[in-house]
Amino acid sequence: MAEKLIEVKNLKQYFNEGKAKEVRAVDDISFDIYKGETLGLVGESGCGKSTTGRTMIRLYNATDGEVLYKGTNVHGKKSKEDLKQFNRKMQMIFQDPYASLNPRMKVSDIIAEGIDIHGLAKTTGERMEKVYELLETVGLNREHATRFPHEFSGGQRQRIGIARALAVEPEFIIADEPISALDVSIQAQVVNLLKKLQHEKQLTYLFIAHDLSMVKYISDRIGVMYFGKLVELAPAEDLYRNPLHPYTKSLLSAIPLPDPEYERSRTRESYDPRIHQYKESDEVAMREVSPGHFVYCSEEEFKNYKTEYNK
Amino acid sequence: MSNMTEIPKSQFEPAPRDNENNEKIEKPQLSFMKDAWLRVRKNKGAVISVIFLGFIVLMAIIGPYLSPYDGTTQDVSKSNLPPRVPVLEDFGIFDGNQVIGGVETNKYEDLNIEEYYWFGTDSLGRDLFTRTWLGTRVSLYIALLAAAIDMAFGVIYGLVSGFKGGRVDNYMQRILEVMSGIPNLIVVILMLLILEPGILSITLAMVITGWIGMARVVRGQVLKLKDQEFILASRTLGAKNGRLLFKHLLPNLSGIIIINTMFTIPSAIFFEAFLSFIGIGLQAPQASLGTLIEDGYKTFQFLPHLMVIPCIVICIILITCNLIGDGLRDAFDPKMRD
Amino acid sequence: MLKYIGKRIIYLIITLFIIASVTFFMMKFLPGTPFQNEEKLSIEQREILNEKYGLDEPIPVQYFNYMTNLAKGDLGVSFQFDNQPVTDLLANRIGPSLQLGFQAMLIGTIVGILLGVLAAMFQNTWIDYGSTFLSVLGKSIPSFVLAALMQYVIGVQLELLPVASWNGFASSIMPTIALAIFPIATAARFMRTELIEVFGSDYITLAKAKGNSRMEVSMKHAVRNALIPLVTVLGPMAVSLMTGSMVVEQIFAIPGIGEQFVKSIQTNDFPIIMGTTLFFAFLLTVIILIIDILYGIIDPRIRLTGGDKS
Amino acid sequence: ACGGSDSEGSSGGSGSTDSSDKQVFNMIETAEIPTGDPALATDAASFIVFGQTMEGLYVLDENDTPIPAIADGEPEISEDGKVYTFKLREDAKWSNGDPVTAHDFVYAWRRAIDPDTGSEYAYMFSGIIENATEVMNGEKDPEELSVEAKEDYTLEVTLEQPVEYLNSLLAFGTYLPLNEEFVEEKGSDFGTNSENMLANGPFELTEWNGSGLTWKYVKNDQYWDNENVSLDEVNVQVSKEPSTAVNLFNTDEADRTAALSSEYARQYKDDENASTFKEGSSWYLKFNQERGGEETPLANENIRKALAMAFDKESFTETVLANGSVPSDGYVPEGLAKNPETEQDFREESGDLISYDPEQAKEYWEKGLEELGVEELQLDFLSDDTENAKTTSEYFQNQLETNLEGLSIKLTNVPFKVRLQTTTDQDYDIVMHGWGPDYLDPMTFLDLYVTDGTNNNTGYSSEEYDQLIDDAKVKYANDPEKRWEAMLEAEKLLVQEDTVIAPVYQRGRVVLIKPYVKGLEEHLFGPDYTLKNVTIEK
Amino acid sequence: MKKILEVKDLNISFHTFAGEVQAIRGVNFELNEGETLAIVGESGSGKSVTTKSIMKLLTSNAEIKSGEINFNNQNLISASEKEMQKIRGKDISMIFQDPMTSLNPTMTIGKQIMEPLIKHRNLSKSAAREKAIELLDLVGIPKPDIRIKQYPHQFSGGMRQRVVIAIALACAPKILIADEPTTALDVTIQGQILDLMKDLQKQIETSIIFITHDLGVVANVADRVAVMYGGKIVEVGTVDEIFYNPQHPYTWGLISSMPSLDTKDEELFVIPGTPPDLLHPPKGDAFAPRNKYAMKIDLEEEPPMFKISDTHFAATWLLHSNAPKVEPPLAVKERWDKFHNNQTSSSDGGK
Ligand SMILES: Nc1ncnc2c1ncn2[C@@H]1O[C@H](COP(=O)(O)OP(=O)(O)OP(=O)(O)O)[C@@H](O)[C@H]1O
Ligand SMILES: Nc1ncnc2c1ncn2[C@@H]1O[C@H](COP(=O)(O)OP(=O)(O)OP(=O)(O)O)[C@@H](O)[C@H]1O
Ligand SMILES: [Mg+2]
Ligand SMILES: [Mg+2]
Repeated sequence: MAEKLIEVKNLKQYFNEGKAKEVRAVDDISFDIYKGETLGLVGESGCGKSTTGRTMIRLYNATDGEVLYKGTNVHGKKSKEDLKQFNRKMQMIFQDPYASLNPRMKVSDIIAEGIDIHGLAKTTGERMEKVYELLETVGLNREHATRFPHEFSGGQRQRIGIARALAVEPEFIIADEPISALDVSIQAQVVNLLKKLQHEKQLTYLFIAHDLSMVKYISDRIGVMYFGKLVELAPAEDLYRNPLHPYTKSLLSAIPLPDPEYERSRTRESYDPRIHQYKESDEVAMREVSPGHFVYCSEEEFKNYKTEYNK
Repeated sequence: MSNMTEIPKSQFEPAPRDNENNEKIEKPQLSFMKDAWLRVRKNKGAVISVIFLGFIVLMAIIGPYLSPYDGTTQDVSKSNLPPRVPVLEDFGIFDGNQVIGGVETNKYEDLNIEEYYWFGTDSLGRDLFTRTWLGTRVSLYIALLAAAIDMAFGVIYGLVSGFKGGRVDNYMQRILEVMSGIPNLIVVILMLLILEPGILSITLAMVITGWIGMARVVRGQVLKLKDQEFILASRTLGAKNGRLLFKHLLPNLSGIIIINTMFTIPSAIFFEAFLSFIGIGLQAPQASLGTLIEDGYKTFQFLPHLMVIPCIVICIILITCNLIGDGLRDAFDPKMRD
Repeated sequence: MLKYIGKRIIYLIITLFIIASVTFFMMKFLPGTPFQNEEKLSIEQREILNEKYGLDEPIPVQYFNYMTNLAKGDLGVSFQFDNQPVTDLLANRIGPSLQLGFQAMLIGTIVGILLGVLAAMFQNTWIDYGSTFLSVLGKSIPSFVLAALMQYVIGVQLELLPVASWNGFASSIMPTIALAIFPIATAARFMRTELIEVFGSDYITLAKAKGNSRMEVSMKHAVRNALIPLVTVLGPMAVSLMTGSMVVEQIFAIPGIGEQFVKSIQTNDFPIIMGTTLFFAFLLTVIILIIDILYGIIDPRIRLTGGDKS
Repeated sequence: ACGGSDSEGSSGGSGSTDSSDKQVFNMIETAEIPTGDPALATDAASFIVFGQTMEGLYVLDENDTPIPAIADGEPEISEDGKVYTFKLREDAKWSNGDPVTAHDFVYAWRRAIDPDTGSEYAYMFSGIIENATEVMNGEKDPEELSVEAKEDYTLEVTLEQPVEYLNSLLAFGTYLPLNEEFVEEKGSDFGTNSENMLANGPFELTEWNGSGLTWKYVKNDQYWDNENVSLDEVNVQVSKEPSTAVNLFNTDEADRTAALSSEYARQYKDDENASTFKEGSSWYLKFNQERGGEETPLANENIRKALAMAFDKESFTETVLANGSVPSDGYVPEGLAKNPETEQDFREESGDLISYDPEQAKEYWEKGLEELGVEELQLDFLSDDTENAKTTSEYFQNQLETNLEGLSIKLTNVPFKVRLQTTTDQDYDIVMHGWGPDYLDPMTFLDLYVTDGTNNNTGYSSEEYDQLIDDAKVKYANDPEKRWEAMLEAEKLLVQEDTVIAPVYQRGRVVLIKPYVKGLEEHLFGPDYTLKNVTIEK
Repeated sequence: MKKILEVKDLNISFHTFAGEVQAIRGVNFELNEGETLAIVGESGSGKSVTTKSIMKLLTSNAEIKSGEINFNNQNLISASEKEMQKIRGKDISMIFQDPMTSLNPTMTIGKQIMEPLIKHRNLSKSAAREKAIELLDLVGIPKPDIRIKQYPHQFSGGMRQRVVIAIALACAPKILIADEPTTALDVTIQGQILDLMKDLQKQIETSIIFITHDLGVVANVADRVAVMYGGKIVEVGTVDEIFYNPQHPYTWGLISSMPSLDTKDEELFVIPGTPPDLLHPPKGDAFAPRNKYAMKIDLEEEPPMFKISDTHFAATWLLHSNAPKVEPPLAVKERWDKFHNNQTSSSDGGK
């Protein structure tokens, strides 16, 4: 897992910059994603998870910072051809199974859109072959190709969305809350599918979600975001076992689990950002508490975290 | 539960499973439009309206050929006759009787006129039946033309404005604001004075400000749609603007475009009638429903049929268009609006 | 808020400036002179008159002159009504138009809203169909037909109200009704659509769940929310009522501005055309501004933009 | 006719229990008063107002004959017929009490002709009064206009050349006197509302705000002849909608309507309240012989004659217009002028110059087509969008196309201003044209068609015609009989021989008037009517 | 324990343009005083319709085909609109899923809270205001006296949901129906709201029907749980019975498709297929097509409710004496084991 596929460096995304209603949706975050891994991104609603994902895939132009894909900056000036190539390598799966499929297009056209744009099929026959193949890959069947999105259930739609992303044979997929809008009983279908595909096609994922149990299940490493900042980044197990940042702790303490006994005994911790009491002089940054486990902290906190971790 | 034990054991064998059918969709295939049509069909008002409107359109096409008279032949000796219809006259209606100055007269009998004018005749003795349908034809033509131009222009403007967004949108909106600040009647009247009079210039004059509404609606919808995830998805696949506009946005706008057009048609017809009243209508001998009503209106106290008949036709067109528009809106709405 | 209004006023001035310019140049395309007995004037006479009224100057100069006068609030003098300043003419004529427009607007929106509420509350019953039919019918009959019919039936046959002329409230009743039909129809249809949508929203269900009766739910909760989109169409509607009432004004012999305006166009009375256009445009933009402010009053979500967000 | 009825007339024939003895007359007009300044007035509505509120040297009597008003009897005329000396009546007063003097005329006329005033009727002086043309064109000062107040009540007017019809001009609005002090005091506000006006006639205008749809005339106590005025008050309501006017009349809110539209005239023509009057305007088709520098088919005389004979004027006026208009076979309208010796009407004497005759028309048509070497012709028919113009056009289209084989007519209905422009540009084939008199003499019609006349616009140019007109104007200026002859000949040449124009009708009007309204005088020139002698005999 | 509400054999259909949607097909349950009953089930299974029918707030195209809803010895189905208006907001009140849309955007928060107070408690305006401030304070909104004059858009999502709760609690109702009250909220806020509801329940002793499809939430709040599928309740029992001894294959699916914090590499259990089409409900068990354990009889006959304990029932033929014993998914098995261990160690597993 040594090869870095993606490096995000000091990425910033401000909306309405300079205006009164400026929103610092993503405020100077850095992290790497290794080839073949799944990086989970969690955090409360509105903390900038989607924006991070969308900026990485160039749906937004970054205010500042860079995103390196295999060492080349995605956000730099690029030729049309480069862009096209890049569009094939990085793909996205969206949250809302209803809004993410064009209601006026047939499933086959939706899935084949990438094929059409990139000219991946020479004949219509070949195109349809690919569509059928993709449909079967995501567990649907051929007859579905001629149907319209509104005839499908949420889980099926989400799989169509996955098929669409897979059509251009990407290496890296950003999954922005792909299961949040699905029924519990359907979520597993999608998660299983994503896992299966990762194995088969050596895919790399950025998995955005707020359901921590699912994130933990699917991710190798997890980043926790709070108000546009990445506050903790660690291997999944490590994060759950040794959460260091108080926000992470509060988040973990709040996850409801399907276990009445546990629920009866749970205590929630609340997080108040004021507890940090950073001083002007403090240099607040990501620091590596143990190998691979980063926390956003000041020098002083860093020491405390270290001792706490090693306990 | 009493008979529970009586269930044979064989019933408890695993059911035969066909995994193939797991994801099967039972319902017959339905395209979006078909689905909408099904909904419209449930709306009685809209269905009846479609039938009525269809009838009017049909009459506008074939009506003028049904009557033996051609609508332009004048015979001033047979002017201003009331309606008279062959079979109905036996029932005491449409028998050519009219009351003038409190006295019931029958001009047909007085003047020994053998012919039957179903809708009567106008002041130059022309057959009103033929003229009504010719007028309907012209009115519909104007309305359709106006709606088509409105549609083309408004949709493009709205699309560009909404899709480009940012500064372009801002400027285009300012332009719209200025345009809508100009009272449209002024523009229409000035245009009609400047342009060579005729159907086309009337239509153009009406369209000059007419497209603004369409542009607004389309822009609003585009703004809403362009951040939808399916557009983003297409972008991440590397789609160019052309594709986004024509493959994704336009088809999704079709609903509101159709609805809006359904409402443009009646307002164009209505506006043309209004223009006739202030004397800047069509060129003679062209007649539209508007000019017919305006003509008839002058004498409605003595010769009501001259006004009432075209009035009924215009009302039917306007009412049906509105109801169909409503029906369509209900049909498209659940998915289109929020 | 003040900043917002200031900004809007600047827009308003720009808009008026553009409209003035566009109209000015458009008018110059009008055929013929503004002189009443044009036909009887010799070429020389025309030239003398043109000189007197500054119409012989190059169009850009005329434009510049007009604009500088406009900036001073001088709209010039009418040709049709010799020596009458356009401002006086507008002042004389605008009263009845505004009064009628206002009355029609008031009645139109109140009756229209009621009809719309009834239709929405009893959706898909005969009340709904009746109200829909009435309002569409009202929209479908040309206003001159309706006005003339009313005048004949109510004024001549029944002698209930004065046939025409403009003195006192009684003489404004029929024209008001004739004008109000359109806003009634528009408001009713708008209200119905919006209300039906509002009725489907969660907060209405919650209002019902509190134990409110249908009427209370409609009146206390739904109507105000459904009004918001209606407010946007009220502006243009108000202006078209006040200005587009020429038909009704003509039929009921009301000294209003609409009827005057058509005539000024037909007689090339440039100063009046300009003056009236600008006035209409001003009215329109001001009403739109007012409506935007009104919007904020009805919809608290818009009220506090940019302001404090406690 | 009612001149004899003294002030008793007001109470006479009462019968009904008039609570107040006030004589009130309610009437309807079709247009607002555009101005109260006689110099600026151009249209019927204003001239009607002046007809009631002001008097010039002359006024028209019920037979449209000019009779002295402010002038005290007939003037003294110099030998050469160029210098007129008027004695003015000394009892005439303005409504503010000032006397009406010769200075008022001098002031008013000089003001009217001053280019700074911008009078559109200034040309009414041109060619009539000495130096008028030069003043009008800014070459001389207004003071040089040859009109002088010799004494307070003596006015001397020098003409450019003898003018047969001077009296009728002196009755015209532009020749009215003005009170200098008052006018100067009001400045540009003069005549902009009833406060800013003075009357010297039977009535004063009141309650007119400058653009309103209602106003009043009230009896002018300062009027020199006010004993003979029996009306106390006249209420005027403008209604542009014919149906509204009729409705007001039928509900007794009005005692007289303005001219009815054709539709109403047709219905009411046999009504007991209907009254028909022949107006002074003549309507005819004008044929353009030259368009865009090229001869049109209408340059062919046979084609013109064919067209002029190919429509049924009788049934046109009867069924299409039906508003009291009468078919006309000549150019100069009936009732305008009489033979100075025989008193015979010009129209009557001139006779039917060209009549409806489809057979003849066909012959001319075929001949014309042959000469042109074509079988078919397409011609534009230009017309207003007023005066039932659309129906009119349709009627003519139908008539001409039916009677003349191979003819197709394309209709263009345009607003008045556009029609004028198109006519001036000679960008038409046939136009429906109407002309009203500026004074009571055939010349007001005839001189239109001299070569390059401002309103010729047909490309017609005939030395013979020019000569006849010039003779009538100059050579025979002092010889009424010869002059008359020349004019008769000119009309014949214009209509019958050259058929430059095709007469259609003389316009008439039908109004509804209550039978108890007596003594209303209608005119075919100047104000449409005068109310001085009206009495209400309920 | 006293029954406060009893729903018997409820059948509800919707008349739509496509035909009759049989949304509720024979639902039975009861609610005891002071308890929290959670209803879980996938989207479209009829949770909301069931609860809306208790309030009689169904849309006009709904038809209650049969059944009884007994509250306070009164069958609400035959109650008049007037009577219902007295019950709504006073005896039974409701909290909706989306805090963003369930408050009237053009009315101040205060007015919205005061409304039921004035209506049902006949309080004067000022008294109602005082009470409203009290309520806001109770649900933990700071500076309630200022907040009361503000509009919903000035509140964050979590605060709005508290306001909605305050409205629902205004008249101390006997039954509180909460239809997915926390689905739209963040986990942290969700936790606060859940705690708040539990607190308040203790204070005013109300019974709660809590709808959700989040089993974690159910585990947290519920005393008893009803599992719905395809317009029916397929399993009902105490929270421990449902979580540790589930019997219906659908419940198995629900529980085991959620990864626990230590599931890692094994595939998640999946319920394949799509929910039944209620326009044409299948013959037999509606769940059968998606049920790995389906038997022939499932395709032909609907299973009755089998009793597992006094409080625990499930509608699956697997509980029939003739049915073969099947192996539940691993996760369920682990739970079973835990349950049986518990059962043997201590006899009272419930509260
Ligand atoms: N196009 C935009 N313009 C302005 N602000 C935006 C835009 N998109 C997002 N934001 C703001 O940026 C912040 C981060 O939004 P983002 O959608 O990334 O959050 P998120 O973590 O994905 O939340 P969720 O869990 O609700 O999806 C929010 O405050 C949001 O309001
Ligand atoms: N107004 C309606 N018209 C037609 N069908 C309806 C209507 N309301 C609900 N239904 C149908 O009734 C069934 C049950 O809906 P219900 O809203 O109770 O589901 P739910 O279990 O609450 O789902 P969710 O978890 O999505 O809220 C669904 O199939 C739905 O389509
Ligand atoms: Mg997001
Ligand atoms: Mg629900």
